[in-house]
Amino acid sequence: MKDRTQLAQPGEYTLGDLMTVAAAREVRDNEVVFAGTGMPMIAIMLAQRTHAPRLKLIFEAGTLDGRPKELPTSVGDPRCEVGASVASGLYEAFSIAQRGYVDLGFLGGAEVDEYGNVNTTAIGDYLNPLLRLTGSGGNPDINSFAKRTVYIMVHEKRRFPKNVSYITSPGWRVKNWPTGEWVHRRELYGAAFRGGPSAVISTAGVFRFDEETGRMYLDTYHPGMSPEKIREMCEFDLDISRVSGETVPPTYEEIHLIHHVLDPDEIFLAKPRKE
Amino acid sequence: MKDRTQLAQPGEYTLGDLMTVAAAREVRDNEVVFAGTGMPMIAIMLAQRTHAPRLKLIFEAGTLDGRPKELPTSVGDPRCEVGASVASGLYEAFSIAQRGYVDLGFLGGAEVDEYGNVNTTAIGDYLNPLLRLTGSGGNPDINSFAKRTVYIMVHEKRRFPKNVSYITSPGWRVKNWPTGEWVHRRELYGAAFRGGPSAVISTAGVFRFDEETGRMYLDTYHPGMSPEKIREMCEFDLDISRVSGETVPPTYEEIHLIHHVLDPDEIFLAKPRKE
Amino acid sequence: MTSRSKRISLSEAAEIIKDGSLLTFSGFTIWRRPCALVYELIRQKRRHLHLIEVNSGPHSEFLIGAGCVDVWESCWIGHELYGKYGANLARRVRQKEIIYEDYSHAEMAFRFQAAAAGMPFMATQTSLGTDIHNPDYDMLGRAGLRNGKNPKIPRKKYHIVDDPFFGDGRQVLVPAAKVDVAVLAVQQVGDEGTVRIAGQFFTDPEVARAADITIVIAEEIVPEEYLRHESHLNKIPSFQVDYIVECPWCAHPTGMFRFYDVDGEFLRNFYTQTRSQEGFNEFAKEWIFGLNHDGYLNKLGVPRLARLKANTVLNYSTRVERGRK
Amino acid sequence: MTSRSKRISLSEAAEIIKDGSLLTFSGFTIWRRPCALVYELIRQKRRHLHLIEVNSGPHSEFLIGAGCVDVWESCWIGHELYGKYGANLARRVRQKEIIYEDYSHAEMAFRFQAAAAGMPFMATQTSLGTDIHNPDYDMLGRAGLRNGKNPKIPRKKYHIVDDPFFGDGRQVLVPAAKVDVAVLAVQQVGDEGTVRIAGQFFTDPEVARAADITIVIAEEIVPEEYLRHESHLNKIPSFQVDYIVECPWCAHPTGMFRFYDVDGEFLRNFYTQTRSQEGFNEFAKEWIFGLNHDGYLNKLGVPRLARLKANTVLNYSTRVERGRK
Repeated sequence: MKDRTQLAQPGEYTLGDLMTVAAAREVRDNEVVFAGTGMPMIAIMLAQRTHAPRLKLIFEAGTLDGRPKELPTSVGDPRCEVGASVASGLYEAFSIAQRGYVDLGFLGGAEVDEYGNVNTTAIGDYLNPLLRLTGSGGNPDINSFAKRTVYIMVHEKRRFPKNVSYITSPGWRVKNWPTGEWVHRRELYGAAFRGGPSAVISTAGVFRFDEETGRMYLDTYHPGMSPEKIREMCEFDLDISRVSGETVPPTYEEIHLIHHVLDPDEIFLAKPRKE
Repeated sequence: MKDRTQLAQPGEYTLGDLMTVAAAREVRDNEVVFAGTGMPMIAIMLAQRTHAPRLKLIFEAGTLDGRPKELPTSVGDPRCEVGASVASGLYEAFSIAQRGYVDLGFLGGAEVDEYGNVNTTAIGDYLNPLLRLTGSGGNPDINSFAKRTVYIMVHEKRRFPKNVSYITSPGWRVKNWPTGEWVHRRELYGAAFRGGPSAVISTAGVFRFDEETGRMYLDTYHPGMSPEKIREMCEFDLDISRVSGETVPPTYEEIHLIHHVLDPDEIFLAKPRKE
Repeated sequence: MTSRSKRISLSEAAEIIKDGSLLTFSGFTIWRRPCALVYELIRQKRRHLHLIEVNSGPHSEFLIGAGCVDVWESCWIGHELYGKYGANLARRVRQKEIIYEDYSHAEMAFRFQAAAAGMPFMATQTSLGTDIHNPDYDMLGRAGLRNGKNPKIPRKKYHIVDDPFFGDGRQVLVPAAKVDVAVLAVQQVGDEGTVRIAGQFFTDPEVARAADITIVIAEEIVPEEYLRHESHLNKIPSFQVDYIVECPWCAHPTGMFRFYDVDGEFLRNFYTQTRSQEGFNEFAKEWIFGLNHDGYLNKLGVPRLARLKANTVLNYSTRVERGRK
Repeated sequence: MTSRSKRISLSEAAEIIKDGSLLTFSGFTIWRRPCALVYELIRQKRRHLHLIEVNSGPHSEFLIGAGCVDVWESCWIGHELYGKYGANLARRVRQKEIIYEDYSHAEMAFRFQAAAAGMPFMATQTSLGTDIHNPDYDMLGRAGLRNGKNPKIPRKKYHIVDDPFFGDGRQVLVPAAKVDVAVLAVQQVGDEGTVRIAGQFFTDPEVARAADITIVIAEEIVPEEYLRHESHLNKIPSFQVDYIVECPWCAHPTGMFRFYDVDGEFLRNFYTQTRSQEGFNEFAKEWIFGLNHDGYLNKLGVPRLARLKANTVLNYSTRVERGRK
């Protein structure tokens, strides 16, 4: 029998597993975490079952400090409510976030720029879009209010552009309306400034931000990737000078939890072919 | 056995009974009524049991559409909650009022001026008061938000002054801050203007207001009083040109309800000596 | 003693909503949406609706696909796991057949809370620096609809002020979301209108109070007295509800806590099929026109609905298939 | 797995509240006030408190009478039926020993709601034209306390603006009520901090969230798991509660829905006796100093408390005498 604390070998886990585990590691114990639908949910539930058993989970639709037994398919799902401290509503969830209780937000996005600005609204000219997406949802809200925000994204060159088509969710350098000049997030948010995007976990690697310049840099690259390859996969000039190494793969225990406890029905994550 | 629909004779009812019944008659069926503690509660519960069975009762502390079985001693009393549609809180109660749901408010006061401005805060100079009272409570809020407000008051000349010591609750002519010039309530409230004090029921008579001039006038005088006598009991020049007659006394049925159903323990209303 | 009866039928409820109304709904994305009433609105060929929603979902995709909607004002539309985005909205946006107005989710929640509290606005610091606040993207303004002609449409999308009290910096005032009609889908309503909601209540209490007319469609109409024995469990008071409709499975294909799960297969098929207008027309022909609610339920069939039925202890279905396979 | 224990004693709870704190409480007038903790603060000789309350009552009369309070900021103080007004506040106002700041009740509710939502203000149209808005009566301003030195005290009492959205006219912005510590008296708290409130919840959820530190005193500490089986009955989430104290009869002489009624006789005697400072000092000597909470309950005695006990069906006492006789 394998030692469950050991790291798995390539082929024994999927890219989804790797990203989920990388995301789970961003959570610290006792934190209040505000999570969106999908992979973020699995990552948080994984953290809850490993190193952060006392994290408090908030879902946008109104569940406060929930302890779901089964994976919810969305934040409005009754599965969110199981074991919760309070079942309330959106006004309560967003008020709590605006009041400053949230340590960490977990979100997704269609595009991200060098400063961590994320687009989930429309591709192309907003007034004449090539593709209309879902819209903001709570993405800008969670990201505006949390101390740190982690994004989980598919990595394609066009999804890491110089400028996103539409800034749905604020990065480290944002637009000062009505003029639209670029300013550091800190300047605009005043007393509400608490932090910003702290990591992007893509299908290629894990990225972080220099809080002063606001620029994204590569922290770790996934097995099979290289810093140079990843720089080629960004339309902006990615800082690869601060790479710390390869993304640490999941342990056998983590793979077991993902596929046999958290998502056995492959709702969000397909099982590895060989397991 | 007496015909319960007949009017009682002097001596068979108290002044409190007369005032309570006069107050109850201000309620129309199906109205949403927002009531303070004390005699207003008995008046509303009386109306609920006579001509206005479908009135909806809101208590400031958060009870919405309650049907108390026993007389509450205050709006925070668990007795308010019995049979309620929703038990909530103050923010909800005041939000509902501000949103415009309230037809009628029922309140008390220590002083009232010719324009219906009421004081419940302090007697004398506010900065150096002779007597500090309870403060506003919900008095200005209920009165600001309701379409009509009825006041129940003790009648003494000093309680009907030319100007109240402190305007706690707005009448028909109010002060336009920061200058403090007098203006018609309609000018100041804009879209929020819905009405104002519609009646004052004192221990001497029932008073109403000319909505255009904002001035108080005597409508009915209680048995034993006269319009002239009541004019003497006001420091301002009371309009007695529109008197409609004597205040109609309670019926035997109403006296029975007050003293045997609503307030058998004499919490707010003492029983008549001969009954 | 009870009020004059508030009980009406589904088609009577739909008739209350006039062409051009500002309309909103209960629920959250794919949960507790009043789809039965939405189908009826489509059958009655309602036009020029202005949807203003905390967030949107399948119910609005139905209305938008059917051409009932002139303005969509919200922050999100899609089918969660079962369809990436709102393909009908996306198509009509691309073809300039609809006016879209984007706020953030918290902004929409605060807008409804403001309307529910009779306040003209609330202050927030969310989304500062994003294109949501880009003045060029005020779409109702661009369409000339902020002229005060409709008193419920605010004259500005935002108003920026500085906090005068604590030096907390820039504040975005978001206007109250005033609506003509709110339609709610809930588990239980009393015969006098008291609403009990099980599970997360989303923004339903605000939505009901923000509207001039509130219609509640419930799985069950129950004796008011029963609900009033535990008033702290109720969420919307009797006097805020104007009409009530009893209609089992009123939210299908969206889910209802304690009653039934989301019909993911239905939503996935809808999303796939209606990426073209022709596809939508076929869907509408099959599932909306020529059927009433009973016909719709019959077409779904007993075994399908039985799979969706919630486990009464867990409040969700343990029989429904949710995985990708 | 549970958090590090939040459970502390009554005297430890009182120690958390420092001299000069901005302090607020649960409850409404003479209901669910944390009097046991208030007595303990008096025993510990806490000074220079700034009370900021949606409304006030006997608990604050105790603190004010004992000289613990520098600033009282609220809208109402009294004992309802059992005492016309707050005689201790009135005396200290007359003798210029306290700063008083008057808002309206709705304004105070909105101020706490704003603080709870992380907003610097909310807009309202209540009380326009009254002396509540008289700029000469800004008492914190007159006392020089609006200089920004204490970041929780707003620099203005009000800020008046015109509605920019709907032409709805003059709006009064009321500043968030930010507080250092909130102390709540409730029926039940879970061992991780989840609060369940029975009956009207007043402004407790807002008050808890407006504070930097929240202390919950409960009639019972119950297993968290029990409360989490019905999360829709709970009002304050675990992570908003910092400390919990178990203390039966914690609200006496105020009442507690489902547990006990107001002790009207106690309040009436207090009101009558403490109209002079000498009277207050005697009251404090008899009922506060030299006693702990157990001693206080013993002094009240079993028969008196048994009369106050609520009927478990009606949630209030049917044995207590409430009439004038």
